[in-house]
Amino acid sequence: MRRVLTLLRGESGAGRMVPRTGAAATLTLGASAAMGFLAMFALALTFASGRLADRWSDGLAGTATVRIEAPRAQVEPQMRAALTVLRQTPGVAEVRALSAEERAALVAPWFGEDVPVADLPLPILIAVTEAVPGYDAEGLRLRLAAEAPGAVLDDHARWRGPLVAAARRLRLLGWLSMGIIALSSAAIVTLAANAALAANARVIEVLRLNGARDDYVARAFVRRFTLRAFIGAAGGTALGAMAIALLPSADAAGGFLTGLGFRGAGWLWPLLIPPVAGAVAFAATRAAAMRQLRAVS
Amino acid sequence: MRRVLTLLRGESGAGRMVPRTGAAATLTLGASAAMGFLAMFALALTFASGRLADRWSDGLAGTATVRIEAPRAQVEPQMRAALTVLRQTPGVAEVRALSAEERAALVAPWFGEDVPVADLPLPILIAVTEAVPGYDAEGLRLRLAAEAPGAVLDDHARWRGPLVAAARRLRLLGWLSMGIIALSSAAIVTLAANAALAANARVIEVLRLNGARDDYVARAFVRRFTLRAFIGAAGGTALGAMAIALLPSADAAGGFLTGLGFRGAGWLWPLLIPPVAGAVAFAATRAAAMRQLRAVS
Amino acid sequence: MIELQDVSYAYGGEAVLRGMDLTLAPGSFHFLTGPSGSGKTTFLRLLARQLVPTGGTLRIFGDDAAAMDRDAVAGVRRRIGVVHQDLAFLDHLSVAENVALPLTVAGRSDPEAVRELLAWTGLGSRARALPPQLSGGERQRMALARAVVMSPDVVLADEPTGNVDWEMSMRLMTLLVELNRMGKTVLIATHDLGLIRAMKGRASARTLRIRDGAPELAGAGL
Amino acid sequence: MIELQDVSYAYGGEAVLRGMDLTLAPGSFHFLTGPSGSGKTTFLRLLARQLVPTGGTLRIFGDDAAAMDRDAVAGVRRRIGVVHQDLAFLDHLSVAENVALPLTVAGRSDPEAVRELLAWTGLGSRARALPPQLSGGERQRMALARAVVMSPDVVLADEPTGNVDWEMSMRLMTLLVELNRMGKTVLIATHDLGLIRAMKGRASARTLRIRDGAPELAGAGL
Ligand SMILES: Nc1ncnc2c1ncn2[C@@H]1O[C@H](COP(=O)(O)OP(=O)(O)OP(=O)(O)O)[C@@H](O)[C@H]1O
Ligand SMILES: Nc1ncnc2c1ncn2[C@@H]1O[C@H](COP(=O)(O)OP(=O)(O)OP(=O)(O)O)[C@@H](O)[C@H]1O
Ligand SMILES: [Mg+2]
Ligand SMILES: [Mg+2]
Repeated sequence: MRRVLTLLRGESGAGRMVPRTGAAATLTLGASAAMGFLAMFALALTFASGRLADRWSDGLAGTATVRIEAPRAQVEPQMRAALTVLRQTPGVAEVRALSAEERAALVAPWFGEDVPVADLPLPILIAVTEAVPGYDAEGLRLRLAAEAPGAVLDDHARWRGPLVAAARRLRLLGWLSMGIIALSSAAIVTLAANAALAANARVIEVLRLNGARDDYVARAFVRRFTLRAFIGAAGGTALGAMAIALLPSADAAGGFLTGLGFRGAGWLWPLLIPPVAGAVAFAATRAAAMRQLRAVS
Repeated sequence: MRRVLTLLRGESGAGRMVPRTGAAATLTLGASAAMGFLAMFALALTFASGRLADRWSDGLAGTATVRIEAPRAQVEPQMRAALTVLRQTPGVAEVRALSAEERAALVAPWFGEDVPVADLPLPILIAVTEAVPGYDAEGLRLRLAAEAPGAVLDDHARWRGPLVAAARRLRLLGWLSMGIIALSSAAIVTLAANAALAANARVIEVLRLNGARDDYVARAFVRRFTLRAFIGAAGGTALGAMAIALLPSADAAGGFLTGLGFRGAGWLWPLLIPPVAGAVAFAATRAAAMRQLRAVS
Repeated sequence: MIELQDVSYAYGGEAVLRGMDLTLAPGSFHFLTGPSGSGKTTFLRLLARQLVPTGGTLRIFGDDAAAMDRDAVAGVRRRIGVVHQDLAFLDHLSVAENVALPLTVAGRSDPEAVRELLAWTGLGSRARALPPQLSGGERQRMALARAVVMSPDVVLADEPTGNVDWEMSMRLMTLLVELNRMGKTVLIATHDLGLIRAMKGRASARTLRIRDGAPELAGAGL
Repeated sequence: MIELQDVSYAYGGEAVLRGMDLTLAPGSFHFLTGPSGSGKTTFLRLLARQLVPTGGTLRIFGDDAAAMDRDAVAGVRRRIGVVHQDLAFLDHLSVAENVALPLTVAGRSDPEAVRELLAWTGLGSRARALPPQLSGGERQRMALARAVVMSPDVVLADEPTGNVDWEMSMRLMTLLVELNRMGKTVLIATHDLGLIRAMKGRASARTLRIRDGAPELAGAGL
């Protein structure tokens, strides 16, 4: 850390020793910018898939139904018992017995719109909305079995299973692509630093032959190239952020699948990209400079 | 095209003029490799999201139900009429009237497992499996209305809408990331070509001063660097393919969301990455070589 | 062969060379001298079409230097061998390959000539070394060998003996005198008046001295 | 000051220099001569600790050259000014900044010395130019100015006058003689026997000639 600080304070003298322009400089800037841009998109993608996964599992996990299967005489007391149990269960946000119309709507796809509700022996259904954090499904089942033996809790696990798996997998893909882009970025920035240092091999030799200490030479290069990588990555990230902000908003179009983009504090994450690029460039340039120096007596 | 062929045939003489090793060579190889690797993953991601989108929309679009809502006496003849219409409809793969047990299973979530099927006025349901390409839903509705007025076609559009929108958006994200990675790759390879050519500015000057024609110089560099980009990208793509092949198979885990990976002929797509990288390097190197040449008399 | 009519050259600011009227006849042998910074290298760069006159008309082998296209320039360079003062080589190629470079880029090959020139300049045993592994004088000899390997119509040498000892200087000069006897045009830029005096007897050399930005024939006093 | 005991050096194969026993006393003035490729530059590189002897013991300012760490080497180089035969400069810095380079890397600054040296070497008007915009001789003068700007204890000059005219050579030599009078040690590698003869009268210079891979004192005949 102290080394980084010394570096950023820098020495105006040593800085002058490194050429300001040229293909090596452009390369470092450009590679960092492209990588910042890519990382920005990867980050957005990761967040989007994460949000999507959350929405799928949360949206489905949040609702459950309790069905009362009991002889006609016991339906009413068991429903009341079940409601009491549910209202006392921590993690349950809302409990509501469905009206006859609501129950009819549920079966409509199978019986048609004008199903004769009254004629059907439709069971009593109670909609349960889960709070965050949710309830303990097993514990709830046990209590219901004890106090309202005809009450069956259906937490839609059957439907949820595959969707939750899909959401997890999507989130995994997001993080995977983020990791791969981060690795490739580090590789590219390292290669760029190496090429830039190699292009400056003559400068390093001349400095050394004129009595410069290794530290002086390394610091001059490390400072210049770390700054370049930082600035390049910041530019690329800003460009990426602009591009993402300009994409048509997702909620307007679909609502189900969230679009790219960050919400609220999520916009703070991209701020990490430039320092990380700078840190990679710092390490890569220092290693490359030391390697070049070792080639000169 | 002819230019590319001349290029690949190449001149052993001119090829020798370009240094074989050094940071410029490593950079071109490495940048192309990283980009091939990234592009491979982007391609896999695009395919995966495309497949996922297909599965969502197809899987849901592939099934429909026809419900017969008619006075008790007409149910039987209308069912037969509907079956006939359905069997004659192009684009319908399979038609099957559901048994009483199957119909009971459909409503089980709402009524419980041991629903008294016989007692329920469960309507007749016909499962329709769509072929590829599918049928014309509007035309089918009209024909059913004419020949079996009690038959109601439910193609689940209500449930499908948001999922199809989500699938489209996911596919879009896939292509978007593919495009962004392609653009960044082109930018990086171009920058690498520029840096490599700049590192060889002296070589170009010496060649020119010793009587070499522009074409000779450009061809030597273009050939060497195009090959390097091609080989680098091929290596990166191969690495990416290996990594993807080694990822745990998706079908085993979820089944709903497909994993990264290519199916059958899909594996041919990555074969495009190295030639595209080579083409980008070709254009970039030629432009850079010409620019360098213009700086020398 | 090479004609200058009121040629001038300026690197941006004031002209370094100006009002040059001169003809290098085929088969002539000239020394070019003048203090450091007087424009000797600039003059040679004009003749080799590395620089284009900023004023006047320069004709190289009959063609106007200002009107040549880039392939014509390459063609001219195959007929003019140059020993550059800064001796630019391809550091990844061997000494022999560097000497053969003008042949190679012209699509030709003449291993015999390369071998003989390396032997004459005392580089026979260093043929496989890389240029950075040579001493300063060895590099200068290599540059001369490369300049004459195509047996060009004109040889321009910029301080070709600044880093070699007297005996080797004489040996290199002999090579240029031989070429001149074969009808080649030779021009040697040097500040070494001793060298010029020593050669006076061996070749019908004339000496140009840059004065007030233009080379003029030096008197017999030199 | 600089002592060699049975020092040898080989670039991989056969030794270029061997069996060297020699002491460069403080305040001495030496010329080093020998044919091209005999090892003059190699010898200077050993003294400047650019190369480490492959045999024998070399002591620079009392320290064993083979045992120095890299910072000690940088320290030695601040006390030894070198005119390299290949004149390496930083092409993105001005002539004045290049001359000031040894001061800058040592964290010092002496604009007065830089100005005076540029004037003496005739580069006053070119102080803001970049090195590639100089003539060959101008670059050589710049290298000499840089070598002496720190007023180092030892000055090693490798063919410092190969590209400059006689008058300028004398002017540059005067600079080195002045430094020697101030007690600095001076060693000049050159193949130019004329230069050595001309200086014999002006400084108590001794001449080393490389023979059989080792510099030995040349007789008065030179
Ligand atoms: N880096 C190197 N690798 C291998 N051989 C080298 C290297 N540098 C020099 N040599 C060889 O060592 C010998 C001595 O070289 P050196 O440069 O010391 O000669 P010199 O006396 O300075 O010659 P000159 O007067 O031509 O400059 C030469 O034969 C040269 O080819
Ligand atoms: N690229 C350039 N840009 C600006 N000025 C230049 C450039 N090249 C040379 N000059 C200047 O032009 C003048 C003549 O340079 P030139 O190299 O022709 O001299 P020269 O006679 O060859 O000298 P020397 O004997 O030192 O080699 C010098 O003052 C030099 O500084
Ligand atoms: Mg010159
Ligand atoms: Mg030497």
